[in-house]
Amino acid sequence: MNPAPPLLSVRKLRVSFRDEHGHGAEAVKGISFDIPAGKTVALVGESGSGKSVTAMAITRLLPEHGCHIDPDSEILFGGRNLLTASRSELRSLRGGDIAMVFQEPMSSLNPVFSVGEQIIETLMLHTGVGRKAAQQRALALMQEVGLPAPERKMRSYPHQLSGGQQQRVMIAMAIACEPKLLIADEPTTALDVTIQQQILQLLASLQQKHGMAVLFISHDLELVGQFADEVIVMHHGSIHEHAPVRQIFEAPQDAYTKALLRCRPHLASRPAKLPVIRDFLGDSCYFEPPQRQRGYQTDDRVILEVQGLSVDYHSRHGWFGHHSQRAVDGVSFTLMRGRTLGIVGESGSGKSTLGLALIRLQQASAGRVLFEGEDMLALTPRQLRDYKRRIQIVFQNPYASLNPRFSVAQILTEPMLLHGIGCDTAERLQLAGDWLEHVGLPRKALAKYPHEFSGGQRQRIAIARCLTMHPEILICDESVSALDVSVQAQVLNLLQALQDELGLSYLFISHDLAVVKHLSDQVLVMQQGRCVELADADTLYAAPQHPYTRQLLDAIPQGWPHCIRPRPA
Amino acid sequence: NKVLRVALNAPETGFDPAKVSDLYSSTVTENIFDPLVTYDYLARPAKLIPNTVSALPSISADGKVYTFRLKPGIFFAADPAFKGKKRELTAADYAYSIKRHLDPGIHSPWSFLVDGRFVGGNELVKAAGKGALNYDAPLEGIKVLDKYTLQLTLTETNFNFLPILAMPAFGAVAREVIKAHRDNTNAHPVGTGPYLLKEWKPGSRIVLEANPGFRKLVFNATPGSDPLDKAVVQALQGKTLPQVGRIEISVIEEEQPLWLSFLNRQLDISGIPQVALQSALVIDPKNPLKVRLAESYARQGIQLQRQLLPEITFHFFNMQDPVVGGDSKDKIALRRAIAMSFPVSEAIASIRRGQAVPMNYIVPPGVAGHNPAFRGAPKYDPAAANALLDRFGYRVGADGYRTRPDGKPLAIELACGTSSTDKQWNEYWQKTFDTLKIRLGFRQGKWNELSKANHQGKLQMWGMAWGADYPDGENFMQLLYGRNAGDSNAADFKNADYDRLFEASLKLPHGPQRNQLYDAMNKIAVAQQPWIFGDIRMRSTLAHSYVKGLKLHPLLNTSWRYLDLQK
Amino acid sequence: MPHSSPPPAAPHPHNSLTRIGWRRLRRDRVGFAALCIVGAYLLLALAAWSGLVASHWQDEVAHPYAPPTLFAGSAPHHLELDAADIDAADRRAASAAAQDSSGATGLSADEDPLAADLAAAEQQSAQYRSAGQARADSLPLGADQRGRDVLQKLLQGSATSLQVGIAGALLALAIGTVLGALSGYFGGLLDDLLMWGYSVFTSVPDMLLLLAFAAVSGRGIGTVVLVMAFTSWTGTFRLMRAEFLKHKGRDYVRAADAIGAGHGRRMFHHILPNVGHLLLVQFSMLTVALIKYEAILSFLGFGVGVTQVSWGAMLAEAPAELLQGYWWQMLAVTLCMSLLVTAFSLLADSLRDALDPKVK
Amino acid sequence: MLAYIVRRVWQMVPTLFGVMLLLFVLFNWVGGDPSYILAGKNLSAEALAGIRQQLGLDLPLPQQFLIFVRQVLTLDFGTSWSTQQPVSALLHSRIGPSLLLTGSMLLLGTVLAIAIAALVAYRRGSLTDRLVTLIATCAMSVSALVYIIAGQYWLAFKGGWFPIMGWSDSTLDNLLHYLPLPLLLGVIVGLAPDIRFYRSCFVEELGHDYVRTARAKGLSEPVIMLKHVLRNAMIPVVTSLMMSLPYLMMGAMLLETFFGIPGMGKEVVMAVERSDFPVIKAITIYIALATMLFNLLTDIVYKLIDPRVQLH
Ligand SMILES: Nc1ncnc2c1ncn2[C@@H]1O[C@H](COP(=O)(O)OP(=O)(O)OP(=O)(O)O)[C@@H](O)[C@H]1O
Ligand SMILES: Nc1ncnc2c1ncn2[C@@H]1O[C@H](COP(=O)(O)OP(=O)(O)OP(=O)(O)O)[C@@H](O)[C@H]1O
Ligand SMILES: [Mg+2]
Ligand SMILES: [Mg+2]
Repeated sequence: MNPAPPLLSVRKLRVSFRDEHGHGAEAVKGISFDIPAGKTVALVGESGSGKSVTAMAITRLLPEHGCHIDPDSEILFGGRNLLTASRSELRSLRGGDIAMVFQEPMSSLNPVFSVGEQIIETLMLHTGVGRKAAQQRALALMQEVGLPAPERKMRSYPHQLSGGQQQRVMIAMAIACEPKLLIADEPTTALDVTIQQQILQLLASLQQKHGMAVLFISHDLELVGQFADEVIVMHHGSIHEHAPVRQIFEAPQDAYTKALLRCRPHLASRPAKLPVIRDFLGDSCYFEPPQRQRGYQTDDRVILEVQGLSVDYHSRHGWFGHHSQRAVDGVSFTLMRGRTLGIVGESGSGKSTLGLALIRLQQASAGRVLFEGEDMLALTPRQLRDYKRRIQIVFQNPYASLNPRFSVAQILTEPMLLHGIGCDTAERLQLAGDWLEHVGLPRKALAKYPHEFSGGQRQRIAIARCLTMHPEILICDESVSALDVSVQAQVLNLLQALQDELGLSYLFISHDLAVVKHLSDQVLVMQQGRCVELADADTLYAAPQHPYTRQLLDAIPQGWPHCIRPRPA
Repeated sequence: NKVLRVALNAPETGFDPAKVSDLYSSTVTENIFDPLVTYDYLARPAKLIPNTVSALPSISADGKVYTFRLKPGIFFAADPAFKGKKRELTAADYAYSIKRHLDPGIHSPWSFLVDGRFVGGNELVKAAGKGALNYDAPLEGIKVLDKYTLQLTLTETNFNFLPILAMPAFGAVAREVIKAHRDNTNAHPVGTGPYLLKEWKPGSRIVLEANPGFRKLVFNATPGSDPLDKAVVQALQGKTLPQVGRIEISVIEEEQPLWLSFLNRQLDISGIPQVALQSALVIDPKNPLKVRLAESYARQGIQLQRQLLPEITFHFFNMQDPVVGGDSKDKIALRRAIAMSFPVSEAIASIRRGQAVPMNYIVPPGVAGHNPAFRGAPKYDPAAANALLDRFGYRVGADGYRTRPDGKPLAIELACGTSSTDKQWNEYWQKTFDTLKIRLGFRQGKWNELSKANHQGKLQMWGMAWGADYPDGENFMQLLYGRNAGDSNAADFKNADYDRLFEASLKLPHGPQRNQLYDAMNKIAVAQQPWIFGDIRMRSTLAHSYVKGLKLHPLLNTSWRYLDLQK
Repeated sequence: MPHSSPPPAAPHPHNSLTRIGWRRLRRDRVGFAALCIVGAYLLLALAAWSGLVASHWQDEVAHPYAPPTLFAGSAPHHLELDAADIDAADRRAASAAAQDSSGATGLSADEDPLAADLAAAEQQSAQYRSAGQARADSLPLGADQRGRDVLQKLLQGSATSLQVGIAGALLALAIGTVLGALSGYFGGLLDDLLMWGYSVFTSVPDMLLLLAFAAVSGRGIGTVVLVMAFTSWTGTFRLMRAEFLKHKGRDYVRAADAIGAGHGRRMFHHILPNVGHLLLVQFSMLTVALIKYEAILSFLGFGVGVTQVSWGAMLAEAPAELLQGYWWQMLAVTLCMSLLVTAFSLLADSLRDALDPKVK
Repeated sequence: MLAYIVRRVWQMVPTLFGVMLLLFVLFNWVGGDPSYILAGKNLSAEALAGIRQQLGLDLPLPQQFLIFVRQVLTLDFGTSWSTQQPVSALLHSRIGPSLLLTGSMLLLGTVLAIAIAALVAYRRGSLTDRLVTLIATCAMSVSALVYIIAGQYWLAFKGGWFPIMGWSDSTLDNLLHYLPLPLLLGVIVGLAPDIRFYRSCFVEELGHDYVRTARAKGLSEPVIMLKHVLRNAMIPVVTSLMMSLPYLMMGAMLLETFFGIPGMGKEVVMAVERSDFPVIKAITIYIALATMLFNLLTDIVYKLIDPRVQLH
């Protein structure tokens, strides 16, 4: 094998979090692995299994309070133990040699600086170039990560960008200084597949050029298959399997890995119930459930009809400058009761905006939204109150949408309290606990606060919050993007069960075309604010009409063994 | 050039002699304007001497016509209003300056000193109505006989007229200057005195400079037996006045910076603030007024001079008030009981640090008409006071407080200021009323608000101080004169006997005869008890060793023109 | 609806932030000590207020400016005169003057309408006479100008000052928070209106407002509290307005909107805990400021009267005392206040940390 | 933005009107009657009436108010009732020293407070933090009066390092000679509360994820604190700062009286003391204007600091 020492080696890493009573809860239980220079190591595993914590331990960015790294642990980077390195040593490594893409870009960007400024800052710090040159370079970077109109976006503030755009800014920032090691925590969850491919290409070319090593954290096994050299499978804080990508996909050893691989949703099939890990573990043998038929039926009742909805963003530049952008442009569709409308499209095409406009969190500039015939956009705030419970949204950035000073119990019981669900606190708590379990979280999570959860866990809390209210329409904005396939399947099954039982209707915004296909009756494709195609799911996937739709479908990652870059044999 | 640095304890208001009445402004105007007569620097008791006149005026036999002859060759300080010409002081200037106090358009605070005093004055004022006085109309009472001769004719004999004319308010101003600076006469004092105003930052800094055109004045005096006099004469004899070329006056209201500045020689002369009295003075407990300078200061050569102020402090009752006022015995008993219970001596010991004497006579020491033997203040005896109240039916009720004889609740309100010294006094008042078991309320307010309330008869009790405008008992005895009720008679005291005696006293010059009347009036005041006598303060002034020629004067506010600095 | 699983063994406690905060505060040694100190002060104040301790603070039990016992030797010893000295001197002067004077020496009995009654009263006065009690030469914390015990004053003063400081601060905070929240959250016309009121209020000199309040509600401790609350709410108002302006657009507030939380709930249930840390600091600072402000009010004549004592009133005596070298009253007040203020601030800090879920 | 500013400027008119009305009512109600001061020892009814007439106090109140309106429109408040000096000249001579004192106090105090607060917030929980907070709270609990008295006595008198008091006409002389001690004392008095307040703001912001990002970029802690965190924590900081700006004009009354600085603080107290309405009017109106201006400025600064803030 390679005699040269690996770029990074992690030895017996143990991380624990103290809880309210001072007891430690181990999030990472003594894991060891190496990342050789120039290689991509993928970290996959269950949501909450400690992937992000591992990543942050490497850069020593775990919160200082309540977090404890076992003193026996070692993280060697180029021979130096990062865990004992001085602050200034660390500082010189961070950003320059080790760069990081955080899982939740929306919360990780500084809200008061323009994104251009934030990229330039890194550049100037580590490459020592002047401001002008940094500006040029930042512009080029933004172009490389596929941000449209980079000159203008440079001057935008994080909140003016879509989720995917923020994520690309994060990536641009991370690769700006051509690091030796890139730690990318779910870097493509908010990106549509075409951009996803573009970004991976970009990373691959950087790897080739500079021998950059990548720690690639993802739950998207197809992507991992395409991109990684080695795969580490984590479960409950320990490594279940660590092997070259070929072995993982072709001859997995560990039961969990095997089960995980089998949970992948397929474009080709649409089982009535998705398999979850539990189905494959233990002795129970899994029987493929019957296929489900999708598509609007003639006897469906319309619950929501959107006619020519447009949304404009106005932003000011300087003292007098004024800029307005049409984020949603004349979108029309109908949603039937008990059906799901999938919304896919380019990142930044206005999907989230559309969702927000539907529940009037964003002012629409034109169009009508008929909820059972009543124009929601014309209602007074008082009249609107009655509709609020019936139509709910799961925000794309779940973390920001959770009040940091509310415990999960409060977060989940509050809507019930407001809408008179459950007769007393005890009952509401009981219900809240039930919902948590339904989305795959333990009941004891009730006592915790949002910042104590992993990205995927927060997403599930946000979903649970909406479900407590029994809405009739649920808008899910990338709500399962941070979940591993098994948990994702569990949540999708839950949504499906609710739909079957109570006739819920979903607006399902996602980049994962397989998931959209699985869940949707109709699919709406958006590009640059416009609806470019609207058709039954099966029709659309089988015979895409619009060139953009075709482009999208073509870009769906194919998984192992379709590689994104030449792989040494 | 010698620079004298001194401080005022409170902000001044301006320098138009007909407009200002506060002590601090007068301190400055005294050095800019020349009255007809002034006081001898050294003589005690104070003695009037000619100032811009060649001799004291000749007075007609009936005491009503005063004729002044001005010294020629006295000039006003230069001012643009004179258009570059030297402007000589004439009798007309004095006539004009005195008439200004009559002018209803000016509202001179001193008008009470001249109102109705000059023959024909009342008519002239009436003719002016609310407008400006016609200065050019002939006025019998104020006549300019020739360029240097001024004749003043009074409606009635007045033995205090000359001292009044010695006040800085009656210094000569030039009509052109007043006209030129009509809107802002306060900032443009132009006189014939030893100093002129160089710089004025209201409320913070005043700079005077020696008037270059000041008439030649050479110090010449023969010292008496007083060693202080000798020192003054030794320092000044034969020198032209003023010696100090520049006087820098700062307004320093706080005691600490004032005191520290003096100790640090940032000030040349200063009073001793209350809080520094004990460290600066060695007080003899047998005789608290007998003090000497503390050793450390004496060693530096700091000079100490002391003077009992010609001033009284007292609390008065509103004699028209249904509770505390009135002539009936029970009302007198109430007032007397309060007076008997107020621990003046204790307050003097504690608040004044012994640097005051209890007031016992309406006219203070150092002012003509004072009787040092008279004991007007009742003996401090709260127990007897309580028994007295019992006798008159002020019974102690169930709540532990006394009621009025008719059974109505008894509560007395005392007006007071808001300073920290006021608070100290109030603690004694509270104690007084507590021992008497009478409910006391304090009505705190700004001076003018209380004054207004008193004017409207809304106060029950209030404390006041009265300083001599001129060194004569009349200035004090009038404070209880019935005709002055609502004006200077703040207690609204109306007693026919007193008024009769007062009117009789006006016709007499200072002397034993008048003193007898004053004694009788004091007895009425003591018997009726419209006032509770307070104290008379002792002023201590310090000067550094290099300040020569200093002698405090009871009536002149400053001795700046007589000072010399030998650093 | 999914079928709910069987109830778990132990029902989860409803972990509201307050309860957690309390638990954490108890664990935080510094914070808990601070809490105890503040509690002790409150108890003392309560005791003083109800007359259990220090009700005789007005008694003159020692010589003026009697020094603290421990420092009796090193304290400055100025001559302190008493009434007898003044009386004696006055008598001496009078008798000297009477000898060489022909004038009257006072009111004779027949001239005094009350002479008979006075004589009788003198006879009956025995019941009112009390033996003057001996005065101490030193006291544990020294004495003030009138010989009152500084310790007693301190205790009594703490009751007043705490009442004034805490009640005033709470009131000011309440006004400022509610108005600021309304203004920042709703914006628009309401904001304009409240800002109008704010501008008008802040522009008029405090002195005039003080006079006005005093004119309306008389003088006394109630007025002091009101005056302080009404003149110091503006800072909190401005602060809260800004914070609400900042927070109302945050995703978590929008999410609350989406789940149907009304305006009031969003303002006070969602945003308020997130800006509460500022309020805590503001509260501790305001309390201190008001205790000190009361001194200035005393100074301007709006403070507590002479029948009451407060730390502010005691501090107002300090300038005069310090220059004479009588440092004990000021030091006692300052130490006493420092301890409270420090405990109070540490408590506020600990509370702040305890209520921050991100800190453990 | 421009439209917003114009609208806000327009809103100043009713605000100013409100200030005038309130001031007018207050003064006439509790301001005191100046005639009793001007009359000196002569309190006869005619004298008082004459003075009231001269001051225009005998006019019907609406008419007096109209005069006030005219004065505000022309910004000419006539002459002071007590000294008869033109009010404008009076304020003109007072504002310089006040601004010099309070301006430098604010500047120095803010810079120091932010620096120290950033340090202790960063070292949160450490010994430094505890110590600084403790010292700050202890310092806070001592009355300003005590600082001034002790400072003047020990530093100026005993130590002799500063003049005891005074003020000169030359700014340089003031800066070098007379200003340092009052400045030092003023900063000490104001520093402690600011540190505590700013610390709290910083600590709150430190919990956000963007701080983690900044660390991941390899920025040094001071840069993180002073660039990333400061800007986010700026809203409360700016608020408290801007709030104190109009009072710059008022100055620090105590410092002015103790150090003989001819500033506005003294002037206000004196004017109220003397019931000098023209001066009170002028000062109030100027403060009102400053308050409104700074309110507007603050709101604009909010927007500049935090792009998410919406101005309406
Ligand atoms: N600050 C914290 N305090 C307490 N517990 C934490 C904290 N951060 C993470 N955890 C816990 O650590 C575990 C691992 O979290 P981590 O974020 O590494 O998960 P993950 O593998 O990245 O999951 P996901 O795919 O959902 O992002 C989770 O169970 C989470 O609840
Ligand atoms: N507050 C805002 N101000 C100005 N422009 C905005 C704002 N929010 C979003 N935009 C712009 O509107 C467009 C649509 O944004 P939106 O968030 O709806 O995209 P999206 O389809 O959800 O994308 P993604 O899949 O990346 O989340 C983007 O170009 C974005 O830059
Ligand atoms: Mg994660
Ligand atoms: Mg989106």
